[in-house]
Amino acid sequence: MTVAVVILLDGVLYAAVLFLVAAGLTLVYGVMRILNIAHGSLYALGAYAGTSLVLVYLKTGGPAPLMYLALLAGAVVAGAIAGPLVERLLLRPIYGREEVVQLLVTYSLFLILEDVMKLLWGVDPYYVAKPYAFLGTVTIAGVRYAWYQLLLIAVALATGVLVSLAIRGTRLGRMIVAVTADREISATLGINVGRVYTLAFTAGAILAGLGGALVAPLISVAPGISVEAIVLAFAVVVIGGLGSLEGAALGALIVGITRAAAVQLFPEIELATVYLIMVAVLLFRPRGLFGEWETRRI
Amino acid sequence: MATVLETHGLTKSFGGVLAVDDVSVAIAPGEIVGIVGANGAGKTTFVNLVTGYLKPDRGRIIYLGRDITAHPPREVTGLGVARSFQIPQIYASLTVLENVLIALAAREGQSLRAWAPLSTRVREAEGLILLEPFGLTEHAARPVSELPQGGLKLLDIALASALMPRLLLLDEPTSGVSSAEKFGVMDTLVSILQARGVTVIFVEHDMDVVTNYAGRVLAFSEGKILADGAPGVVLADPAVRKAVLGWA
Amino acid sequence: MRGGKALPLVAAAVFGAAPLVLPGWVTFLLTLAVAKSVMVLAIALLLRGGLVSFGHGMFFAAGAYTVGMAMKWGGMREAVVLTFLGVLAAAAAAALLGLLIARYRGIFFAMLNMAISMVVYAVLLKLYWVTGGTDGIGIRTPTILGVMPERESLRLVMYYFTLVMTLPAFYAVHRFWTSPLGFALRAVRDNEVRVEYMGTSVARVIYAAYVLSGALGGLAGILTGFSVGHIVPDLAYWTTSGEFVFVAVLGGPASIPGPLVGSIAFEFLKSYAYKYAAFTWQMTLGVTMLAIILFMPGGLWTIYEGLARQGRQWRLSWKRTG
Amino acid sequence: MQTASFRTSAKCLLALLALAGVVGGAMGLAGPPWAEAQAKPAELKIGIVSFLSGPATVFGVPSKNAAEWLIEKYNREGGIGGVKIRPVYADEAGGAEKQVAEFRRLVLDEKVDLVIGYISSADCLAVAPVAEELRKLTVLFDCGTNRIFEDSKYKYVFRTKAHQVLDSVAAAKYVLSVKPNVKTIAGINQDYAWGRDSWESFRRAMLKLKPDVQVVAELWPKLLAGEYSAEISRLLVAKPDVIHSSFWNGDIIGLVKQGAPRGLFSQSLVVLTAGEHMLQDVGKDMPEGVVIGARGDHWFLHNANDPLHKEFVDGYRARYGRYPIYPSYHMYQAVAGVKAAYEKAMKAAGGAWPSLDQAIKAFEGIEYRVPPGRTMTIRGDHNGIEPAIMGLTKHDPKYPFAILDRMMVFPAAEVNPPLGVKSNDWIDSWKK
Repeated sequence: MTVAVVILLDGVLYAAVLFLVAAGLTLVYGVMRILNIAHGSLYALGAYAGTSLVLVYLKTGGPAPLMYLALLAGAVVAGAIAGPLVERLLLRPIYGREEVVQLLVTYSLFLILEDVMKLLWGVDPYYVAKPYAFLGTVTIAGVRYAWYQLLLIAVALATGVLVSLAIRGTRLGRMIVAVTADREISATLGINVGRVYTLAFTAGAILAGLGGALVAPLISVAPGISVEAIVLAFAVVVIGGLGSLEGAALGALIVGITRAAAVQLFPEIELATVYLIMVAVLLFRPRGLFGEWETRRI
Repeated sequence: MATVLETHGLTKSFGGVLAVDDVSVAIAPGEIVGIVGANGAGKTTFVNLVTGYLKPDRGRIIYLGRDITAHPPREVTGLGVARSFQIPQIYASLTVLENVLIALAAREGQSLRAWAPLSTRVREAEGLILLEPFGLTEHAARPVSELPQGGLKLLDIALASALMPRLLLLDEPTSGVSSAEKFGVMDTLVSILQARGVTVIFVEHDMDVVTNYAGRVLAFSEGKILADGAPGVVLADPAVRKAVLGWA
Repeated sequence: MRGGKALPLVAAAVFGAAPLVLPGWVTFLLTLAVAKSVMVLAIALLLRGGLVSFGHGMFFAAGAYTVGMAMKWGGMREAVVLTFLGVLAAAAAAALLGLLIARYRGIFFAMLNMAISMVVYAVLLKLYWVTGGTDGIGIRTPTILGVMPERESLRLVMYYFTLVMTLPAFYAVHRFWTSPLGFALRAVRDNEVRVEYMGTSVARVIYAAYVLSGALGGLAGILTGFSVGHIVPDLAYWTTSGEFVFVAVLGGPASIPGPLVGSIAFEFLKSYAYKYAAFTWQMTLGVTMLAIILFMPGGLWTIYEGLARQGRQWRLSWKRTG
Repeated sequence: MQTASFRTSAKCLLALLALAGVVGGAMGLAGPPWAEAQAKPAELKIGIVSFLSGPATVFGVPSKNAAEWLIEKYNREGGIGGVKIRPVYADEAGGAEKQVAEFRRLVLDEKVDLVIGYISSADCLAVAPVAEELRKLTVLFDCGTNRIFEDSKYKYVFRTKAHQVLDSVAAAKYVLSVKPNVKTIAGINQDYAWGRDSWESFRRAMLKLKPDVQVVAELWPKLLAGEYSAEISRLLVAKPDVIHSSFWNGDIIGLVKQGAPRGLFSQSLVVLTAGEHMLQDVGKDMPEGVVIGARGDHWFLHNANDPLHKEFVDGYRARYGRYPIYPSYHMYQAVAGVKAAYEKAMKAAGGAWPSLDQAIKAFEGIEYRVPPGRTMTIRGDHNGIEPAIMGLTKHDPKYPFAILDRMMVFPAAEVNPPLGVKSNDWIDSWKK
């Protein structure tokens, strides 16, 4: 019984982290049909920015609870700066080019951002444990959890709900939906497609950054975290179906719970669980659980 | 009488709109059939259904007595059905001749050969002969990207005819071709195809082309066949004229 | 045009003579570059079909590890047999994975390869009692046709072995490009719909190219393994594959020598970059790649072709005036 | 059409080769790599390789610092028999293949006289055969794998430290002394060779020393995973008496950060065999009562009054603002070992500069003094043996981080297998 509860809880916890990382990737793909290999780098950027800001803030000796604001602010600022910059300078010239070219461009961006972060933050790892420990712990099913972990679940849920509400309920959201459905027609309807793309990409970058910043208090932020993040995010998104937010949520849950079960029951296979699920899903549903085939007009 | 193509109750809708609605038609060997109709009447959808690009919601497609309903294009092509496209579907990064050579190799079933060269003397000669009626011989060595729009259209048809099909579907073969060339090309093409005994179905907007070359006309309107018969009769029908041309 | 037939021979002579004049460590780098150029060739092959693989390192690893295991557990030492075995294994792996992957294009093709190569990476780590885990496997000096090279001439022998093994790969790809299948692959990139409407299966074309490309990747892995003398799971890590994609773009995928040019240029650049630009090396790669994609889609090779064209024109005008 | 492009290709190859030729020529035509100078050289050029980028920088930079500090000290004191040392630093990042190429470059292009380096076991294993091929004295200073000298014999390769078994065996012995009634153990180790080998030795040693011990969980998160929520839950559910972990770098910090608030370190006795290196990083967040290993007897407060040790700790601290950590000590042992071997060889040769063979002969079985003021022994198998230190973390107002309490020093003979015996065979042969 305890084990079942722990698996479920750990699974959802991990799913929350995965979802935060994957949501931006799937959003950007959904709107722009571009798979951003540099998404992991934006995640790392958020982690660095959030951590640095918290460290700076803690030095000022201000009230501790406000450090969470610093954490989030770091991520949002990083995403809000990097997003438009990347979209305007790098992605705009390649809309309409082959997918392969777009992939190569985002891969170039990944390479560039890796070193930009090294130049800005060096190679020494950054740690900030306080946001994790500060909220205290709670015992569930005899196992102690940090409140921060539960907070992550709430944040992931809120993010998912807010993003999908924003897409369904706001004017901008409807424009995004229109552009996703048909770029040319949207343009003729007077929608500023360029602006929608900038906004969508920036939103994706901020989501990536938030993911990084929120995970940062658990880990040590160092070069290399982006390389892992992109593969993981991609796997989650593919399981759910590229471009689908619900898919990303479901994919994250499946992966999270399976991994938690693996850790409790068969720790040997933990390393490969994500990829095994992905391959299994793709064998039966080549476009993922929520994915759709596109037919070209001829 | 044996038919080349039959459709029975062919139906296809997109998001609730019926693009092709219960179309049944039979086409005999050697017939040259023109399809006319306003934009959105279901002509191209019909071609897409017959050649397997789309799967019908209902109905059957019989080719030479064999049910090919929902067979993918590759299989349908393998059985001897070829088509051209409204928007030319060609290999834009290759030369005109290379485009045709690929079609020839495909017809020979040699597409997956990885060691022998594509360009052999025999194949090149055949390719040049194939390009002749389309006036493309002199452009053979040029990259396709340098061809004018009309040239692309003709190459698209050349690729289809290079497959030596028994049934050829042409989707607006003369749109984009200059009116000076139009009839010359159609003359040569139709006479070659007739000599080979190829059955032809072509979608066309130019009524003069239809009148000149079709032995039979299908008029499509809102997914249904409005009229079916000799060009003189069908095109004179006021209902057809209203539906197709927008005036009686 | 001018003595075209003699040139490959001259090139062969130059490559043949290179290690006799070059210092030892340069010869080593050249060996590596030549070995890896086969991998770049494999990536370029797919690129020309409009496909990019961010996981081709797995075939590199498949070839290398087949050799490593055959040596470690099978006690085999003969380079020619091992090479054959390794290529076979890599091709078999590609033939198996191709069944799943040949269904995909674009993003999916790229990223699925990436994900599967990460599984391969995980497996190589996991089965550490077989594969040595991250410690890897040492590849001992092989015999070549039964002869064990002397320590003093080892590098030279490995260089020539690599060169000789690379030639058939390049020749095969050259044949491939002029064959119906090679053209079909380019046709797939241009227009899949038309390919299917010619009765040719796009999936089969891609499958065939994938298997060939996997076999080439395996060969590259084997040759690299022999010359480095040690193999590690990192070969299958996706960033390794990414580097190869970079080199393919750098050299220009559309020509046969492009991969070789790119590979040699890259290997030498890299050996200095680590020393002088440790923190800006990846950035340099990224910027270079962007510049090539946006301004010079043909890669380095176009520079040569441009120069060659200009040369011909000069010669022509000179003839005319003179 | 296509054949033409193949022909033109040849032209390019020509151009390229010409280029390679020019480049190669400019780099200087090397003589045979095995030529030896017998006369006293102007300087001794040492290639020093450690991680200067990537996640293992946490080890690489402290070791480079130690090399820098020590070589400057030696040069101030007259070098080795009057010959000054000139270090050439290189980055270990980039993988085994890159290191093989880099090693060749150091030897053949930079023409270093010997190489000290390598933190990663894979790099050690990859470079050792090349060192043999090029006949270049190579001193491995930090990598831990026992495979290197247990699986192969090398003439030119030495390692001036003990291998991984020492940490695991010392940890097992220490655990039994502070918690003799241990019933259940669990392991959380990175899923790669170092983690696997460390756990295997620890588990074997524990079962040998206390056969009724039960293993209740073996967890293998991947290297650099960073996030261990599920693993910590598993350990909290399993409630083992002792948890063994050979984590290092960001991973160990992640484990401490995530585990401490959740009570992992108060529930079980946690053993961090490589923990010494991160104490200064984690600072006051480090829980007390955690077993810390130092991969040897490398602890700045151990034998702190020994003049050699004091000089090192004070000098290092003054220059780099931190206390030396175990990779710094390992580097010290390597550089000092080279100096000792050359001096011993010179003495044997009557003051003449030794040949490579003489230096190697001197290196085998050498004993020399290193911090914390003890004798370092390099045995006939070219591998060093060291004592080990274990202790429990405790906060002390004098330091901004946890220091070791209840320290125990295990003599080298107790934690290293006898010469010629493989590690696991040695553990299995224990009588108890």
